[in-house]
Amino acid sequence: MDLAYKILIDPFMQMGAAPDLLVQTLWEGLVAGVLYSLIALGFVLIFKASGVFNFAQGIMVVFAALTLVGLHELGIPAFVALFLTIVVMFGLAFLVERLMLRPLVNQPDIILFMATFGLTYFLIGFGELVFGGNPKKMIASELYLPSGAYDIKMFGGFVSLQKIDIAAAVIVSLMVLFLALFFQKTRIGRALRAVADSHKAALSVGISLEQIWVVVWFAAGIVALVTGIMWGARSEVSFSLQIIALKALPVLILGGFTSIPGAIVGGLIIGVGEKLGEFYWGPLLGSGIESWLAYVIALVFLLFRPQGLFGEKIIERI
Amino acid sequence: MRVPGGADIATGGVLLAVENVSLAFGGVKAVTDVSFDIRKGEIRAIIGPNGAGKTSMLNIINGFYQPQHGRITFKGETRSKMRPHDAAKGGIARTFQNVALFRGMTSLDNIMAGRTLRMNKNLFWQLLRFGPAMNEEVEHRRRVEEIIDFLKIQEIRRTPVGRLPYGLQKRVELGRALAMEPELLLLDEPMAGMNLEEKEDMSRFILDVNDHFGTTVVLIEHDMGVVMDLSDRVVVLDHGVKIADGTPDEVKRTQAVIDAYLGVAH
Amino acid sequence: MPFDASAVADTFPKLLMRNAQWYGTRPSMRHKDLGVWQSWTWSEVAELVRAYAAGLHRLGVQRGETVAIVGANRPKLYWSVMAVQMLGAIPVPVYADAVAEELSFVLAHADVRFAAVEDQEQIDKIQSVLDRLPKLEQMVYDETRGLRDYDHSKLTSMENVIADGRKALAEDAALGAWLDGEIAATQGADPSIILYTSGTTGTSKGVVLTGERSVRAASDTVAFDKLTENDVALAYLPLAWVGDHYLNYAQGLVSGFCMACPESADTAMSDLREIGPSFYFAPPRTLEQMLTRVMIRMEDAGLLKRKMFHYFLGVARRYGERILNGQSVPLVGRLLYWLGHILVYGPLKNTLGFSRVRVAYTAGEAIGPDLFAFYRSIGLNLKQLYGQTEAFLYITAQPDGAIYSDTVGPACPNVDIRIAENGEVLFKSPGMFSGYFKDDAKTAEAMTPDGYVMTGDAGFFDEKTGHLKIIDRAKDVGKLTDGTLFPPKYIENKLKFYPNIREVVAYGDKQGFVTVMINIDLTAVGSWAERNNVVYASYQELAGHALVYDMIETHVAETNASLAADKMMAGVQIKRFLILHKELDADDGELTRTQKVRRGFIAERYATLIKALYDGSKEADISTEVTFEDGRKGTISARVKIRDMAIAPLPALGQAA
Amino acid sequence: MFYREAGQFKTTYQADQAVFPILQDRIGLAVILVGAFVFIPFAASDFFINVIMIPFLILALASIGLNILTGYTGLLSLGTGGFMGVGAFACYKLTTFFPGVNVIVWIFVSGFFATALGILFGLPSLRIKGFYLLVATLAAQFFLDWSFIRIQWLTNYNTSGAIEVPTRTLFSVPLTGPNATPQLRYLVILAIVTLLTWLASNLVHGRIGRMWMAVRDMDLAAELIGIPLYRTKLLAFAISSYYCGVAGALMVFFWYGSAEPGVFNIDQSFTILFMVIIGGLGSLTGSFFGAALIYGLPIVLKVGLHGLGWNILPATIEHLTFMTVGALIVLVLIIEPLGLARLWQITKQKLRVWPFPY
Repeated sequence: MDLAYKILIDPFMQMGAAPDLLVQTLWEGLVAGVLYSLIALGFVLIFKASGVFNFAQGIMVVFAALTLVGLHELGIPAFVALFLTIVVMFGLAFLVERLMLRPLVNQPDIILFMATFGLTYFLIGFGELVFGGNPKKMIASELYLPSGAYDIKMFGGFVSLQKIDIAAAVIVSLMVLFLALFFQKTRIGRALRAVADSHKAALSVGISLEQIWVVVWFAAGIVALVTGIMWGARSEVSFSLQIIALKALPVLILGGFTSIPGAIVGGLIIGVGEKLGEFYWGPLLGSGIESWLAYVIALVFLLFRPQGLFGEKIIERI
Repeated sequence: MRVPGGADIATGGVLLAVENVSLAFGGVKAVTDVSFDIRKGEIRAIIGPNGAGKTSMLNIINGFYQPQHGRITFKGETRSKMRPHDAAKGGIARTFQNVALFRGMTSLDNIMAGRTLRMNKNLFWQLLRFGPAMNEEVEHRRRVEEIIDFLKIQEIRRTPVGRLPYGLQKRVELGRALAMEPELLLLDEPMAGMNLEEKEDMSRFILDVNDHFGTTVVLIEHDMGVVMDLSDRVVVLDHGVKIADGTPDEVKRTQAVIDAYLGVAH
Repeated sequence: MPFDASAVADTFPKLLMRNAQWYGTRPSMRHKDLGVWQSWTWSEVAELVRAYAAGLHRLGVQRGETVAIVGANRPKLYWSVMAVQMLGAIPVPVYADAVAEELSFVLAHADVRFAAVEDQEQIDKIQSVLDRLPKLEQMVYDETRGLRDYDHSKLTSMENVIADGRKALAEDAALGAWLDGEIAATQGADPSIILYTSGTTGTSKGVVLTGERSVRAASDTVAFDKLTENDVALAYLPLAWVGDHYLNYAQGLVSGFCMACPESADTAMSDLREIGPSFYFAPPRTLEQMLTRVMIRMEDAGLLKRKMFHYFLGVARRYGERILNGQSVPLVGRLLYWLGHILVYGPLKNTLGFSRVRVAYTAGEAIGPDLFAFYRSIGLNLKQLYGQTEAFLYITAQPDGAIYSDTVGPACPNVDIRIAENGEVLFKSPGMFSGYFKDDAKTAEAMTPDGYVMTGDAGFFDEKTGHLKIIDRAKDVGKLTDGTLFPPKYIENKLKFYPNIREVVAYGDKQGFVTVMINIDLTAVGSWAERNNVVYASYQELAGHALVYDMIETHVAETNASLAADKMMAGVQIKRFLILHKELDADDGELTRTQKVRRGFIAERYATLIKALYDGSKEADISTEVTFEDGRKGTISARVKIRDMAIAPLPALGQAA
Repeated sequence: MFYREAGQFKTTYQADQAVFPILQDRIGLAVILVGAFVFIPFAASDFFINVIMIPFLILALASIGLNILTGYTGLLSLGTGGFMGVGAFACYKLTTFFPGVNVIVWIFVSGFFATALGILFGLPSLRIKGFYLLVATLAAQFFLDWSFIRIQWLTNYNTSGAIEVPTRTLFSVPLTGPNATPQLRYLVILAIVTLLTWLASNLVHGRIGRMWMAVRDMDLAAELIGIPLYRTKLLAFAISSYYCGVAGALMVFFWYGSAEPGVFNIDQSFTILFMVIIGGLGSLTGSFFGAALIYGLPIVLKVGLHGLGWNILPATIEHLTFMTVGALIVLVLIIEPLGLARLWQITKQKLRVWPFPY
């Protein structure tokens, strides 16, 4: 009885008792969710266009952020460094296509997926070799990103909203909008969707698969860079993000592997769910449940709706 | 020589009956109110133009799809819902339009896999792999070798099926289905994509299976010549609806068939 | 089984019973069937054959009558031969790939009442000519498959016959005793088997061989090659051919060695590798195909490996034969050969299945010297054998240590050879036939008054070695208009050693010069075409390709050069050649069932081409009727190109010949 | 080239179905076994046994476990580390509760605890497959990893949060703990790994192996020939986790001697997965190859670079290892998606048909 009370009643009592804390927790969850969404967005871009499940998206975030900071440390002005980082991400996309995707064309998806494991490890080693393994500070102010917080009075307490988080939300919205337009309106965007539907169809309208791949990997690289900047501005740039990036997986389960809105909504749900769980139920289990809660949520979700929130029902044909 | 529609057919009881079966995906109707029966020991063909619902019909029979309406009676037992592997247990085997072999395994292992249902030595013996497990393995290997001999695929016994040409893959797939010793064998376009010689071989095998093991065969086939030669009775589907049913000769004379199928395809 | 093993075993059934006592638990037969080598010991075989014989007896098989055996090399068919012989009846094996026409001739001529056949295919064939075989009463078959709906009043499965016999033997002790009596009653002088000749010349004749003579011939060679019950042979050549009956069946029963039957004709090569025989026989054609395949497969190897392969083949050419013959070889040679053995010859022989071969024979037709040397040089103890059906294939054989590629060896033990005035080889031997079945006139024709058999082959004893040299069929050796001796087969064999050339027919008799018609080897040339980006859709297209002609031309030129080097042959160099638009085929009657060319028939069939070869045309049109595999007939026509060849200068003395 | 197979024919299915039908392979295997059981314990240095052989064998065992799941049954898993941890902690708890029972018994028993959890986390495999299933295994990994840290009962409330392996003996000779000799620990591991490999080989060569592979290659067809998908997958989870559990227990008891919970984090899962990929999916031999390569590579790099006279920081070597492993994975997948095992098979085939190229 005591346990049932602790699980089923007590947390809600707490929520009611201190609504300001609840709002704060929700906000924290949404903010974390934005990060997850961004990483998931990178996954979705590549998965949609090439069917490759890019495990390296997480390390690409770290790599992009480190490059930016590293270049700036060499004395290069912030925006020049930003431009150079974009160039580096393009180079990466180009090399990945040339050295990894092209030789593996026509292999089963699972093989390509495993290849991205290889890419992940390579980038970890390479990144640490070049930039060192220590965490770095993001050059947020140099990029004119806001800092500080708005403290809003609410329910007899304060809710603190970091300005950088608000900026992140705005930037993410803009980026999603931009991507949506890109997919709908441009020739390359339409080509990308054609490829997603059928490789053969795409080839028959004269689109080079190689170009497409470079473009989507580059796009994913840009998303990674933005993610890296936002996230770095909140905490610091380190390789531990690698593990956090795995959270994109439950996000994708919720949102579906091919849906951009799904990635966003899924990310927010996971972010909020995780924070609420940790804050209100975590103490019961000795806290730290954040590390696995997202996966369990996704798992439970999977059992009831395997195709995700936005995916279509899968009809298997033989 | 074999006489189509011979003595067996006249006396054989109904093995499987399809009654008023309908199936739709979303709004798309695949099969609408189809009824027909399959008698013991006969070769029954299902023909019809592309998209006529032939493959869907097979998928319904072996439990891969559940029809929304109608019922199926197999060996006198009417069933509402059945999983594919229950169908397998009940004695229904099938092959696929696009060969569905286990590509990472050899021909021998593929056919051995077809015996899974008949092997029952438990995990303990499997771990030791001698005594009962080995005896069982050997006993079933012998049966599988008979099938290999029957289908004349001795020289590809140890070849991974992924490396085989299409015609041989189809033969191995037939072998896997035969290994189940089914009462009812469903063949989905067993001769698609074959050259004349391979088709003749495959026809021979189908007749021999029917003759030698007394297996009832349901077959989907595009080649009209083959259908007319092989089958005892033919069901014709068009857009999911049955438009004719009878012996090849009867069916050939049916106006609806001539309009819907023969007239178009030939 | 009350049987006195020490008594003289002068028939095969007696040998079988003897082996069951001497080698009871040793393997007698193996058959790759259902994936593994099914094996039977001598005592199991003896028991099976006795049961089978009892069953056949109950079916009505009588002493002295003939029983046809139709099918491939399978234990049950060999047992059929044994069981029939056990009853004192005479087995008449027929080639499994014989068309219905040939089959009906043999079955009718031999008056068979019973036939033991392999499967549905053979039954269908026999049933299609049943109206011509009024005497045929009953067929027993091995494979049940596809026969369920057949009328079984005339069909029984061997399985049933054996089971029935076994049951009868168990129930009735008198039957067993009777059977023992039958075995003992059969005399060595009684006919043991009738083998129909393949019919290189006209219709086939039934060669009657007796038990005693067959056993004596086999005993001689078993002793000659020291074969024992520990040896293993692969029976893959037609069961109806004298070679198989002698080398495998007779020698097997005499020595007690184990005879292995391949799974199918397609798998014979891999079965050979698995079983690893110690006694091996192959006609030159098989050896040639094998070498062609070796060379083609090596073409696809990496450069380094290819270089290494050819280097060591060179080493083998230089030293191999001398080492095999026990002659002296410099130390460097021995070392290189040893290295070659590790890197090339050993593995090569192993992949071909020759690792354990102690004695290998080739016979049937002349073997190209280079081909022969190749196998010997890599350490395979290949020897030549000369004989014919009438001699139970037993006239001369090369003894270990005295092998010359251009001779077929000295007379076998107890064989008497004489060369007739016209150069024809005559012999008298322990294994010689007792006559042609139902044809005393032909028998008399084939014999000299003093009891020698005429072989029909021209030959002479080599002065240096004393070994017999066969040039050609006596009647085939012709003369050019200038009187130069023209042995067509000699020329053909020289060309056939090129892997790209599969078949050659040479003409020149009563002509001013020599011309040849060539069949390219589709496997070899096809693989060459692939490497050289030559596109072709059919044999015909490839055969007519200019580049193929160029390639064959160089082969002919080399052959001419080699002919010019020999003063006897310098006059028969090839002046013109063409490449035939279709493959010569036994189904079209162009080859015999043993794959020998039927020169006369071909000359008739391709008369227009031969005319063109001699009238100087640059090309000629031809259309020929062909038989497809399923028996349908069709016509193919083509325009065939003809090329002229330069003639190497004749040595001055050459004119004298 | 060294394969001389002429005359090696089979007269029974039993011989034909043997795992090593070729005589030369059987000889090779015998040589390896004699070398491993006799030569190495006597001739090899403690360093070699401790640093090379013991880790190699244990990692190979874990790879076999994962290979059963991923390579044979086609179910991708990132929970290996977690299942290994379950084995290790179970063994620790068991041997502290019942010190009287021989520790080797507990090693084998602890695998069953991993099996139980493996089945639990394999339950979703009925509904989900492919990348989706990865989530289930990640849930297992992170949940278990978290449990090892949070549930102090598992470490007997040790203040350091780590487990210290107590000394356990067999006939009063120490098997585990600080006083156990490397040779003895090595022999125990070798015996267990050999036994379990033999059992796994029996499984994959029989009915169950065929069922796994059928599910992997084409699950729909597998179902239609009567293979129960769900039970087959769960069996793969169960057996795979058992192997991982035993490997985990061996790792702590016979290799590390003590272990912080972090040992069984996701990186461990990755390492084992890489071993399976590089070694060869669906090959037991490959598991050994993979373990040797991935574990041996850093050692070779370190020794090699030091041998060249370069004085390189350990961290740099670690970075280089990461890069090399990453590049190697991509390279192996490009050259031969089925890994070193397939390469070895091709080489062997080449040797068998030598001098021919195919």
